[in-house]
Amino acid sequence: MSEKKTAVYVCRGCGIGNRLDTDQLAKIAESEGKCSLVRQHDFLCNADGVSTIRNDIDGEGVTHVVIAACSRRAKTDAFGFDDVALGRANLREGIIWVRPDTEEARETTQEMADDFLRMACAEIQYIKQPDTNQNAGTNKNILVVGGGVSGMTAAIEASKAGYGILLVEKTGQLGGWAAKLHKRVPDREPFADPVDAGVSDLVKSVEYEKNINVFLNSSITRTSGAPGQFSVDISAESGETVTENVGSIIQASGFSGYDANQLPELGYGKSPDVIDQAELEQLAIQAADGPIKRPSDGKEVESVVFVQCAGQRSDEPGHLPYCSGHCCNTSIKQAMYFKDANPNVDTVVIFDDLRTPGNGEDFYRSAQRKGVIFTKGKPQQVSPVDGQLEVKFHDMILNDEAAATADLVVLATGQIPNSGVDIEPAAMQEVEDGGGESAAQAETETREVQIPVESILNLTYRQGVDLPHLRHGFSDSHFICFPYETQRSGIYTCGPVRRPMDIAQTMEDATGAALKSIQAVENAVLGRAAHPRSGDLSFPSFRREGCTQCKRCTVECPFGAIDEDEQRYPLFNESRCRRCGTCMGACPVRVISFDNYSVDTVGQQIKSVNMPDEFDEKPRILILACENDAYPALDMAAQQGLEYSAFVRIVPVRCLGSVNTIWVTDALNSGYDGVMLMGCKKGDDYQCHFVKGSELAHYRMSKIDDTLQQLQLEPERVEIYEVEITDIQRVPALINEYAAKIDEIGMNPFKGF
Amino acid sequence: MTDMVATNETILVVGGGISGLTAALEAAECGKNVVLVEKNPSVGGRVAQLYKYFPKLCRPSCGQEINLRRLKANKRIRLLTMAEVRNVSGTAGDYDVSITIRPRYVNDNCTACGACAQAVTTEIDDPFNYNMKKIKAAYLPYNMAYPQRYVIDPSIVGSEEASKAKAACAYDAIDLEMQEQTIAIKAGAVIWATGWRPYDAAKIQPYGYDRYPNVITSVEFERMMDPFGPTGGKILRPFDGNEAKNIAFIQCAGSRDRNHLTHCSRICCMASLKQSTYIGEQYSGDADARATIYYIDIRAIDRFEDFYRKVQADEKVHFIKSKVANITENRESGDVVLHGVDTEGYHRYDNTHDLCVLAIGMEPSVRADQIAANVSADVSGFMQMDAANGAIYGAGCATNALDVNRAVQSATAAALRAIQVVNRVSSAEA
Amino acid sequence: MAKKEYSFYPGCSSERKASASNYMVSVEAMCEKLDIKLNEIPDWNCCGASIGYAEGGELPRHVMNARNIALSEQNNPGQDIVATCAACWLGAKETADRLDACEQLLADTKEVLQQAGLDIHLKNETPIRHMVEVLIEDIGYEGIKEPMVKPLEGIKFAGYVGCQTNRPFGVDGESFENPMYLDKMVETVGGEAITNYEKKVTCCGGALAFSEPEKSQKQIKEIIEAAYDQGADMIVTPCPVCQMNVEVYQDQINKHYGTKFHIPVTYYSQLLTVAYGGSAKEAGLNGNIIRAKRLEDIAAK
Amino acid sequence: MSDVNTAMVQKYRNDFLKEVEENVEEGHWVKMCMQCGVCSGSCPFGPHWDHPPQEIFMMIRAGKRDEVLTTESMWMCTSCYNCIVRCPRELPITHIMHGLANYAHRLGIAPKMNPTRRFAGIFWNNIAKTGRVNELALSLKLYFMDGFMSGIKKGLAMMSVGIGMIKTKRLNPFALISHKGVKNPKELHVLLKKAREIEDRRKGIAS
Repeated sequence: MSEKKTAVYVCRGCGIGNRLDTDQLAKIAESEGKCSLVRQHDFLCNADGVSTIRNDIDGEGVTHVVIAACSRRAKTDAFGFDDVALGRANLREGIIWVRPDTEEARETTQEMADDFLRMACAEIQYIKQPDTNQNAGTNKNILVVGGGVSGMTAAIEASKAGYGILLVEKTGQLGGWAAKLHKRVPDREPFADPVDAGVSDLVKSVEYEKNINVFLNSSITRTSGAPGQFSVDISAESGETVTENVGSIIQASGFSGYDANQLPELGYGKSPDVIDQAELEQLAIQAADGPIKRPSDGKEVESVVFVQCAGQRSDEPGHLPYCSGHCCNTSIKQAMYFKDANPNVDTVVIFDDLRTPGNGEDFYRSAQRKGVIFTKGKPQQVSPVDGQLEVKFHDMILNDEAAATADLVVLATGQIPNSGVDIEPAAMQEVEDGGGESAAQAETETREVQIPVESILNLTYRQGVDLPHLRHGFSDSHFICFPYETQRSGIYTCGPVRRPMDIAQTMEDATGAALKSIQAVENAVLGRAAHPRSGDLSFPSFRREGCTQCKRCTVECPFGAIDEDEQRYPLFNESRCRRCGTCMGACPVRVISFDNYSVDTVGQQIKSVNMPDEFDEKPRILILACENDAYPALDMAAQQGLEYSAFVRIVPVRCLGSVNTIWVTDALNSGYDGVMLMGCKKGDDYQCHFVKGSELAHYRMSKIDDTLQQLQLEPERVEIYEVEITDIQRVPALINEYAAKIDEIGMNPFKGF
Repeated sequence: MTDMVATNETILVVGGGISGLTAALEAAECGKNVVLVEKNPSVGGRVAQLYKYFPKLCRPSCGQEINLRRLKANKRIRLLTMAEVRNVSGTAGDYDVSITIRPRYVNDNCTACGACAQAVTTEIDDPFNYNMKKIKAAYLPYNMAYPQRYVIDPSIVGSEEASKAKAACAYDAIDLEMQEQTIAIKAGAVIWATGWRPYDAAKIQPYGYDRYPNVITSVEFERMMDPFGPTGGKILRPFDGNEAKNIAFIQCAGSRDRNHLTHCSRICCMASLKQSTYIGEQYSGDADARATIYYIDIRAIDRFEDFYRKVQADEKVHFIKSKVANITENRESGDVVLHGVDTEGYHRYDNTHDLCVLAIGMEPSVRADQIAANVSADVSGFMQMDAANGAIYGAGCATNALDVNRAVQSATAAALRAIQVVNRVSSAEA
Repeated sequence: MAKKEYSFYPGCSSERKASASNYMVSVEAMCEKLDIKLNEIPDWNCCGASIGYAEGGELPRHVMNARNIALSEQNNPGQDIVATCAACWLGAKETADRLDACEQLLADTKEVLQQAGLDIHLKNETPIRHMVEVLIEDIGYEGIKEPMVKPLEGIKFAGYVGCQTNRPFGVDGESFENPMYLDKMVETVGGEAITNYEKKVTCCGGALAFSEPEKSQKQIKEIIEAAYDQGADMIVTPCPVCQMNVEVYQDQINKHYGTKFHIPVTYYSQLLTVAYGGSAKEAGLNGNIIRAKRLEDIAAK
Repeated sequence: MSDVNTAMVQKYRNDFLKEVEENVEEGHWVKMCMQCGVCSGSCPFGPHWDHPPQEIFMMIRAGKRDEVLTTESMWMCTSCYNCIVRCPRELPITHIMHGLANYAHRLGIAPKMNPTRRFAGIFWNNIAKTGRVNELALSLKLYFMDGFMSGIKKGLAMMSVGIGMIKTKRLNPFALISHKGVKNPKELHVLLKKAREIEDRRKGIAS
């Protein structure tokens, strides 16, 4: 890149010109901001203003641009110059819209603007247009782990888009659970009868797609690398292992059936005629649309009872707390097996809530039409009684104790995800310890107390061998708007390993996951970040010589992007990185930085503000605001014309996780009277888009108290808040309350030192 | 956001709700060119009108902010607002699409400074708030509206008011001469994401939505919770503006019913469970505040069950297994009286409530058998996958009654199906 | 307006000296003014009424109605069957629907009718309609207004539609819970309608008036109470069963509940007849046990 | 009659639902109930039912034959059709109730003294006799169904009503002699007899 040239553009539109002394701002830019080119414009975002900037870039060789106008969230089309380093000083939403247009307010408002401009100039000096990552991978093939419906679908769909697929299945054949089904629940009009499971068709298309390379009787024994450059060991039962390179990974490891032996009260194990839904499918396949015979003596079944929610939706030890979603429709389908073969077979479904969402309702009606009886009841006991089975249950409608006798009882048991090893306990442990030596040991401890589970991916990642689990062992996204959000970049799960699912949902899900895996490789080869900072070309770099190997970064990275090399130095896998800056915030010696976001880009802004001395009675409050939620809330407060204190100086941060405590201590040292950190909700239902950012910030700030005590500063000088994007009224209120509090406790004694 | 030219390798996405937005972004972030068509003045769709999401009770605008940032940053997406697809003709990989664009009367000079709104006095119904509120006839549809650009309502164009607005604009952003225009574009594949609409509650006559002010729909209740909504974030009874504390929720309002929608709308159970927590949120510690949920089956499938159990544990929330027979009104107090039988033991009830919220059913906002292209529809009017659809793929609630999470999955899947087609086109042309 | 002709099924209660004879009188006068010609189905029989099920069962009940339909098809071919009594209309329409829906039932019915040398075609060859449908759909509100010479000014009517005129068939485009046509009719002829009359479609318990009097009279009490509460001068209804029940038991209800009910219960046809300038006698007002004084006054003007 | 009942018990053993589907008017709809309870909540006489319609459907499914056929509940139906128009599954509930009542009556196990059952009988015979209702005969018959004295009592109680009707020419005091029905009642009797035969044959009720 040619030598650096910074230009500042001060807009006078939207009332900025009337409310602020823009000449003074221009002067500040020239003198203090050391900007060679400074222009004012009455309407910067119009065609003329934009072309002025464009010409300076093309003609004057401007490389760094500061736009002093509206919020960075506004007018992004006009100001979208992505070939230069860009900074925005928020004079509109950040200042004039939140300040009263009065004489007495004029001075403080102008000071606010002066500082915002200083901050923008300071920041731009330390921003570099990111270089393209030298270590970006180039492999666009996709590994699919699991040969069931979800795996095959993902493989086929990705292959149809022209990508090479490695499909690894641990058994000897493709098909998974669905291959063991007689038929499946219908997914289209008229939603009336069971339909062909369609597995053979899937298998055919897998064979047909020449881009798909299938490995049977194989599993993944090692996975390392990053999007665009994963390296995986695929080991066959035979013992031989091949190493393959892929660009991204889809984990379609499916589910295991719940072990009905844990339900003796429902007669399982006491009579061969008490079976689960999977076993009924086998009987149905044997019957081949003819009469289904019961296991005990091969007698044709004349009456069958389906017990819903068997070992599910229950707190009892060994039961599943959740609902497996598909079982109601599955029992309806299976009842139809009987009715379609012989309408005289008594089929009773005992349910609590019948859950057939969407067009499942049509399927439910169809079953009723066929004479399937649905009884709302709570099953209590199933026991063999002279050659038959007696199902004792509480009839919730007639409100009495009832019993049904049947030749066969089918238990609707649940799905348990094959999500591999639960790495969370270890990880949590480390966060509490703040990383360090105890980490490894904590990990092993928790491993020991765990029931041994086979790892699915055997990741060589420092943070564990499998994907983090969300709840009840499912490896799902935590986000409602972003179902494919993953904490291991380039690795996506799909199908029942994410959430209990039926076949139709699974196929939809697998197709979605296939897209994300394609997106991952396409971005990886360009060195671009994946969601939520999609398109970001920056990546973390660190000064090895300064590093103390404390491992905080490797422990705290929410995405397991950082490993350790043989000398236990952090090993950054740029393509796994999501650019949240959590590592940067974690580093006690501040050796980690991004080209466009670093300890300096923020630190220098903080230092750049003009600090009035103690007797001016003009406190300065630093606000570090999460750019995803708190900062937009501030913008929208401005839109609503809500006012807040002129003493705040606001710096948007990528995530509170990126906040390095040095910023806070420096701020206090340089005379700020208080620091407000505004981040997202933490805890179980956290809303931080980088998982732990807000939580880590709270943890770090709790540690900062000691420092404050050493400096003999009140703990109130640093406050951290959980702010939602909708806190449009609350945020200004928080600010004003805090300003008042600072007023109470008085000025920071360190001013002027 | 650009004005790139559409070709056979372009993907057309119809609908700028969360499904369409997702489909467009996911495809564009795979390097595909996308034209995104939205009939309203801004993107966001129904989720933008929600207060919280179940089961996390997080804020829809939080995810929207991220999607908007992705949209603003992406040069491969061309967004057309106030635009509707009139016709789609052709075959997979080669579609001709005609799109009409209604005049916004505001060009992209607009800085969203709001001067026009201050100048105008005429007020119109606010569709964003289901017409429970009035807004100026020069307006920004909502706080996070994108494009962040005002709209002049056609009703004032040609009037004194319009010229007042024009005069107030310092940036020559108001163009009252704008006309409706029809444009023709090419597309290789189409993603149909026109979403859902609430079933017409007035048709559910026994519940008297058209007769009793204190019978409202779940979508209207959602708007009440917004601090910038029609009631300033309070739960107020339309009858007298008093706070409603004893609130009834009626499930399957229009769903699972041969007189209305035969399908189950899937989301309504979770929506009411979610909304029952609003009551705790507004009246925490208030013994009089209670929610009563009248249901047939609570359909909180998979991990949603966790949320159901959480709500069941809340002593403010009561469940009655009953389809309410009918509602009457106390003329003096405006209270609504729900009549029916608790089917668990057959106890008759005539329960008085401050407010009744109908968990209203979901129907496709455009029936697939009525869209401007030839696609297969199921009996409820949702688009169903079919070879005959060519490269027109449904996404989100245009294909089924879905919650947000499933809608986004569906949209992501649709994006890949579209990509498969345009990739075939490009490899053929390469 | 060209003369409209219909095949008319009057029903038992409308016979001379039967409980709804005055209804019949007013219907005749009304049709006269509206230029409607009613051709009575020769030798029609009772519809069996809803209560008929208990002893009559399914097929015999349908046969009763099928016979009427057959007679109409035979003697008044091509004419819609029109009934003035809710029960008659419902019974006939129900039979037509069921026989059209169920081949077995149709075959059996045909077999039975043969005994009387009758046959039945159905398939909606002769639609079975209520007189109010004829007024609303064939004449239209405009047409209803046309002959009006004496608007029923100042009289407040509680329009009591009742059950069977309203359910399960009802009138096209009207709601089961809140039908508006009766109110519209009242307003059309200048009366004041209590459009949100609470008990509009509440059952009067007519079917059980004899067997479970105290239960049905409780229903009636509420119906009348609501009418008073909402300031009605009189009740108007399209149904002879409703009319009779709501009118004739008021004394007994007063005795039982200590109320002072004395509210006239009229037929829409009486309203129209009076509005059209008909005399009290033509309007059958002399047939009301509780005299509709204010209507009579207008008629006398 | 009750031997017909035992015959039915024999025939259907414990499958009461099947019996209802085959022998009761619209009985095949019973299985379609989705247990929402809207019918029960909609019935104007609901409070007087021992078992509201939905419960009856559930009892049928649960095989509670005697409870269902001997209950007075169905006899409370006023044929107001509220249940039918509100039922989300379009069950013809009114007709099913009628059918059940009729079936119980035909089997001879319906509650003997239920007034509606008795009135219904009187009413049907009244219309079947001449083809049209004879309102006077009907009311008199009704009052005297419990014997002469109580008849006089009820008659007196209803006197005012009767007088009012006569005064307004809405009740014919001489109808006992002067009432006319259809031209050829005999023919009608033939039809009804034939209809009854066929129905009994279909339902396997020998009479």
